[in-house]
Amino acid sequence: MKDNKNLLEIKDLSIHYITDDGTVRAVEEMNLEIGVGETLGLVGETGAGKTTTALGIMNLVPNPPGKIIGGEIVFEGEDLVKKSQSELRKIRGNKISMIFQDPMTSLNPVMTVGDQIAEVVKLHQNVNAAEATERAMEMLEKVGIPGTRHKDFPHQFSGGMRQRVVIAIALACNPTLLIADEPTTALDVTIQAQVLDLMRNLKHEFNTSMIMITHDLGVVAEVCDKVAIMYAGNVIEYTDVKRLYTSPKHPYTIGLFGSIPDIESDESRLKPIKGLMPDPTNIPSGCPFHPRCPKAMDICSQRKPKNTEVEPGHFVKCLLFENTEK
Amino acid sequence: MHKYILRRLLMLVPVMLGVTLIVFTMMHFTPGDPAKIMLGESAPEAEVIKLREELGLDDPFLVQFGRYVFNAVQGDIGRSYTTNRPVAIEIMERFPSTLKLAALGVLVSVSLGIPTGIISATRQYSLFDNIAMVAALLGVSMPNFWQGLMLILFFSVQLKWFPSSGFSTPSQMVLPALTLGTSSAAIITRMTRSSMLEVIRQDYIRTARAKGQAESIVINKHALNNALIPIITVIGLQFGYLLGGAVLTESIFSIPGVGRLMVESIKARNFPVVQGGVLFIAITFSFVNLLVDILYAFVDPRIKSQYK
Amino acid sequence: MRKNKKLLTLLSMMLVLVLVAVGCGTSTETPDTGDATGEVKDTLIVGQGADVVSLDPHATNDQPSSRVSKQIYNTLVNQNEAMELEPGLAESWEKIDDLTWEFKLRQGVKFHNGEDFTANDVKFTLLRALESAKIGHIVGAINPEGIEVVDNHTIKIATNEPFAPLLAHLAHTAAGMLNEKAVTEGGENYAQNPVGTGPFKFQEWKTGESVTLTRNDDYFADKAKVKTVVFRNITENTARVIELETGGIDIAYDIPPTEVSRVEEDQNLVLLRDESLSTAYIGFNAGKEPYNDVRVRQAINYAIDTDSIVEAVYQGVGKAAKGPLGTNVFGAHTDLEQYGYNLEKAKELMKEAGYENGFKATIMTNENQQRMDIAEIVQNQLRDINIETEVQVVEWGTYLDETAAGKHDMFILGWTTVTGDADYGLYALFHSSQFGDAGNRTFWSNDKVDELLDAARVEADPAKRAEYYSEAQEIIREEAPWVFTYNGENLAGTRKNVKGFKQHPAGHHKLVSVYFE
Amino acid sequence: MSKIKTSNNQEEVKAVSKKKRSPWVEVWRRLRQNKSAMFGLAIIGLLVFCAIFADLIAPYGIDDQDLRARFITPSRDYLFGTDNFGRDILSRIIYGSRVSLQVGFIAVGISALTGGALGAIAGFYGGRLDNVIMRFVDILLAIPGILLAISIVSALGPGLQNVMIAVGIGSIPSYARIVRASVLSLRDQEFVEAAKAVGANDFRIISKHIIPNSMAPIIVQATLGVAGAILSAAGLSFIGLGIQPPTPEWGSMLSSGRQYLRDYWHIATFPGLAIMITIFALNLLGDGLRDALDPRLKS
Repeated sequence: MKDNKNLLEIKDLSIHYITDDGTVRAVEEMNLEIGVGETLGLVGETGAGKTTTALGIMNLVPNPPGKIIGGEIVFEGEDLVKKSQSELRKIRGNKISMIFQDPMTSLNPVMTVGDQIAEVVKLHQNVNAAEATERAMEMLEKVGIPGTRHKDFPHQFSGGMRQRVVIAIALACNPTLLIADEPTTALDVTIQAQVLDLMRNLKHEFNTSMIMITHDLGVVAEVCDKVAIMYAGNVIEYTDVKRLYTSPKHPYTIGLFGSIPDIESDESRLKPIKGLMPDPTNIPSGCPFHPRCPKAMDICSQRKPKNTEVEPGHFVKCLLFENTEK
Repeated sequence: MHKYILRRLLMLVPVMLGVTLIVFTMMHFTPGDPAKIMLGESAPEAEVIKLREELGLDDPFLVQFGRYVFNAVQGDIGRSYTTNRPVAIEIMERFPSTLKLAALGVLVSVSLGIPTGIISATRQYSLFDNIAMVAALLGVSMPNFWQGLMLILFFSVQLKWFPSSGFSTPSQMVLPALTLGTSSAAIITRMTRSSMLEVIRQDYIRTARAKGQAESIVINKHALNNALIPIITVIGLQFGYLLGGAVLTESIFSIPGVGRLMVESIKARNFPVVQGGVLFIAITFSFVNLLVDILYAFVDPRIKSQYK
Repeated sequence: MRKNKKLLTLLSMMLVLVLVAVGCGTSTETPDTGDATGEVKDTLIVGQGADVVSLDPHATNDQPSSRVSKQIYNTLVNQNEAMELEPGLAESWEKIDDLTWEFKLRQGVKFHNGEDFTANDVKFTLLRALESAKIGHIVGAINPEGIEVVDNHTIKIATNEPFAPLLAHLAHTAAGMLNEKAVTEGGENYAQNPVGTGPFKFQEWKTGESVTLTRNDDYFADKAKVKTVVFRNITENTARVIELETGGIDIAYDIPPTEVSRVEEDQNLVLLRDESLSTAYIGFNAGKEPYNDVRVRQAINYAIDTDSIVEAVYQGVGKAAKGPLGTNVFGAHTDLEQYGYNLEKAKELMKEAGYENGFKATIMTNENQQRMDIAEIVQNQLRDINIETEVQVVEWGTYLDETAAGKHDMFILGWTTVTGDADYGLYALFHSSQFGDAGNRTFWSNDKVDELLDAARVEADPAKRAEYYSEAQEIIREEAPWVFTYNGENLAGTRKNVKGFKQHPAGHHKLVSVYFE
Repeated sequence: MSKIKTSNNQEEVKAVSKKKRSPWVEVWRRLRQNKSAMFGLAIIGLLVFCAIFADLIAPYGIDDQDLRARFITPSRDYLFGTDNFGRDILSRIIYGSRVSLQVGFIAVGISALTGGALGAIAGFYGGRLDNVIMRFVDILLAIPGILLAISIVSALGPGLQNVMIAVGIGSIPSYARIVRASVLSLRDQEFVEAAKAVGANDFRIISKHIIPNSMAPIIVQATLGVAGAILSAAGLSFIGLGIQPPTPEWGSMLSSGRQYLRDYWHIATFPGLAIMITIFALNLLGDGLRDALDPRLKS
């Protein structure tokens, strides 16, 4: 998987939040790659570090308290971590854009939606105000909203419509990488499907790479090429979709599948993973998952597992597999 | 919107009637005979009785109140007991000074408070923020009149930069405006900071940043526009407070404003002026509040859509 | 800050509001003080502590108004700074009988509106004054039927009964001569457009702020030296002194005692200190136990250290009073023995009166800083003779009401003998006919004193009058309805370049002869 | 479609149970972590201590005049100097803490109780009663507080008691509004419904269920209100309508000291500082309480 087609390579990225109550290791030594046109799913429970990863790529981790401690984010051959804010601003919204989780709050309530789309156009393209507005209307049409509504304010739209506006903002400048942070979580189920369809279509139309952050394995199966499972700041399993669904390796991943209610089976009860996510300031020693792990061994509490390639393109961070390799 | 404003204006009527009743009652049952006060300590009894009759002070309470309201509706709010001039004229002569003072005070507080609040919010817990917050808290804690005296001591007595009394030339307005402005600047600073902090945490600020927008525009446009509503509320309240609360500042700096007129009139039992004054300030205050509510609509489209 | 449309609009709206507000105000510049330029100044700025109430002399009797009216109007008779009577609008006068005086009026005097001053104006003015609820008492001795215009420049004025101090009363600013036509034309707005014969004409009145007068170039006597006089209203005592120091005003009236040394020491300022006609006293309610006992009243007189009050409250300005009148008042007994601080004697008297263990009392006063200060000291000192006092500070209106109704134990009040005649300073305060509102708030009476005051009122011979008053004062001192507390001083400060300014004991100082050097 | 919701829910449950266990202990814990609030609390504690033990602490009496020792600048005998009657300013400030705290707390007590009751009744019963009460509150609100206080004091006469009443009445509206708002939000909640169902009378429901649950905003408002009340009382004293001498109220000390300001700065300075520090401390505590009671609560 190390060829030059990769649009984005994340190498050993660590992001910490340093607060009075202690340090939160939100992202620990992360390694990911996304090729052109590919979609990567980033899956995990709330607090696993998915959003931090996304913000890290945009270099928008709130600082303080957040800080990129180490590692590289190589985008189109250049390390974003080393770039200045003004260089980054040229990339944000232009080459990399982001769709946020909650459409109800991610639009500025006192600006018309047209202006909000036009703003990003004006920032990155050499256009005048009229052209920017025209482009905004065009984008609205593209996401299925009549262009004439560009003078309306966000509160005049429903949640699904707002998310469409957010998508329009994100795609207004033909980004090469789109980061979608749980874009459908806050929406009604029926709307979710529509929005996902829309995203998939537009992604193909613009040939955009995408990082899809979600805790919804259904969504992953539907849209993603590759999947990274995160737990307490670590990518514990990373492979392509098919392999993940056919042969998940990490006990946590297996646990996740176990907790999905299966409509087709008669079993009406979920099998939730026992225990809770660890306190982010006080992550267990060794493998952070070991207190909840059904297959935990003594060593799990003592040593951190390394990233192990169990088969080509399938990485797992688990001592079970480290041992077999040895 | 027009309907909304009209309705609000109509709602003023019962409120004003209530204000009149309260003040009228209070003045009525206040000990001290205005006739005696007008005539001074050396006037004969017969003249006091004569004057009481002239002023209608012996009529029953409700008759006096009814007469007042009846005349007030026709624009006549009586004559001052001391100068025998129409109260409306007395107040209107004094009002420009008070309005000027309050407006300048608000101007000082806004131009000081909003930038400081913004910088404090964007650099939360920085040295600047800490100093500004302690200063703001001290500003809130400092008695206004005390601060006025200090400013006089320093700027007019020591440095001789500004005069210590009067209110007709710009240089005379500096110290009163500062006295009045700084304490509300402190309040506005605190409000701006907390409101900005609240807004900066919002998702749409992140959206703006993710668009590649420059930080200064993110703060001054996206964040500030959203943070303005509570700030405007505070400014409106401060303006009203300054209108009434300019009393102390007006007396320290010998400013011929409504506030001082009121205090003098209360002391002199000059009922018509007190009533007229309170009514006048209450109306002004209510208008400012209405203006603030209209401003909300101007700032926030969500509120505008509610004003139907 | 970069562009932000809404905030900018908000700010500019406020700016417009401010400008409109500033524009609304009558924005005349403060007159050029001319200090720096070297040219001779012709605008005199006077600072006083309160605004003018009315420039209709019949509509008010307050000091700030009188001080301005004094410049606009003339009286028939003048009382100079030594309290001597001088011709004013009347060139001469003559007593025709016990009741009647005849006045010869000055000829060729014109009012500011161009009208001639005649005997008819005098009649009109006096009749109008008699009607006034506010100052009627000042001319109250005059019989309205007895005003007779002999010719254009001769008038006879009769009183109801013989009234010796009539001339002093006619010298009061409230008896300034008005023009009938101007008053009739002015109607209710006359007070805003006063017309007199005085050295200055009314120009402008910014309520609460200032009154501006200009020189009357047709003045019948020596014309004023400055072209314009501005009376500025600077309520805060300290601020008034600061304005004087910084040259914002040329004369400051009523320098607070605390600032005396500062003005004295300032190279650029001159301090004027003259005995005034004002007294401060602590009155007893003699109609009430235990204050109806003369021994208690005397004991309290002995127990209070008035010298220390003068020192502590008035910073040594003025002096402790010996009797009810200041020494510059006609008829004042200057050789009264001061009670003096004598705790032993006080205790003895209390014991004699049967109050060895004291009693509880209230001291009532209004919210006047000096009076409140006196109250605090008295409260403290009376503890030494076991009198526990409570200080009750009430508002002026309430204060007058309650003391007139006799609801008080002790009270602190002042009196200004504006006419400079003992009649004004004693009659209302100690005559039994004046109980309550009329002025006698102690409800103390003495037949002999009543007799003496009545006799002095009708006696034409000044020497005899003085004798009557002396005797009355001795009795009053002995009977002690008051704690004789304080005789005041007029304090004014001027810039050093202000010349020709003299204080009048009554407090309304003439400005006609003031000039700049 | 399916979601991983388990941990989310459990976290909520945990948070709720933590809060339910002992809300006041939790508030105290959060407050204790706030250094500036604790600083404020310490100052207020000191003031309360001064107020209670003034007789023991103060080097001189309230009204020990010594007309020979007037205007002494701060020295070893008189730490804060003496005033125009030769009284020790430090002692008077210490005694003054009694008056100021009394004014502050009682005035707030008056307005919180009256305003709170009005607000609770208005919010609980709604309808016409609500309308009448809130229009009355609107009328009070239309008169700027200080003018209202001045008018009331001039009607009642000056003095400690009347100042407390005047200042108290002036801030009734804000409590009425706060309580009404929180009653409205509580009125239809289940525990109130439950109380109604078991037949509790209205007074009991309001006093046992609604008031305790709307305490948070009232406490914050009250803390800041004490500061406001002390300032208002001082302002009234400044224009001569406040607490009367020789009661050592800080505002009236400042007011009578201002005429000596240029020569004897200490007379007005120390009472002024005393006011400022007290207000400062109350504000610190108020801010801290606001954060501790509900981080999202904004006045």
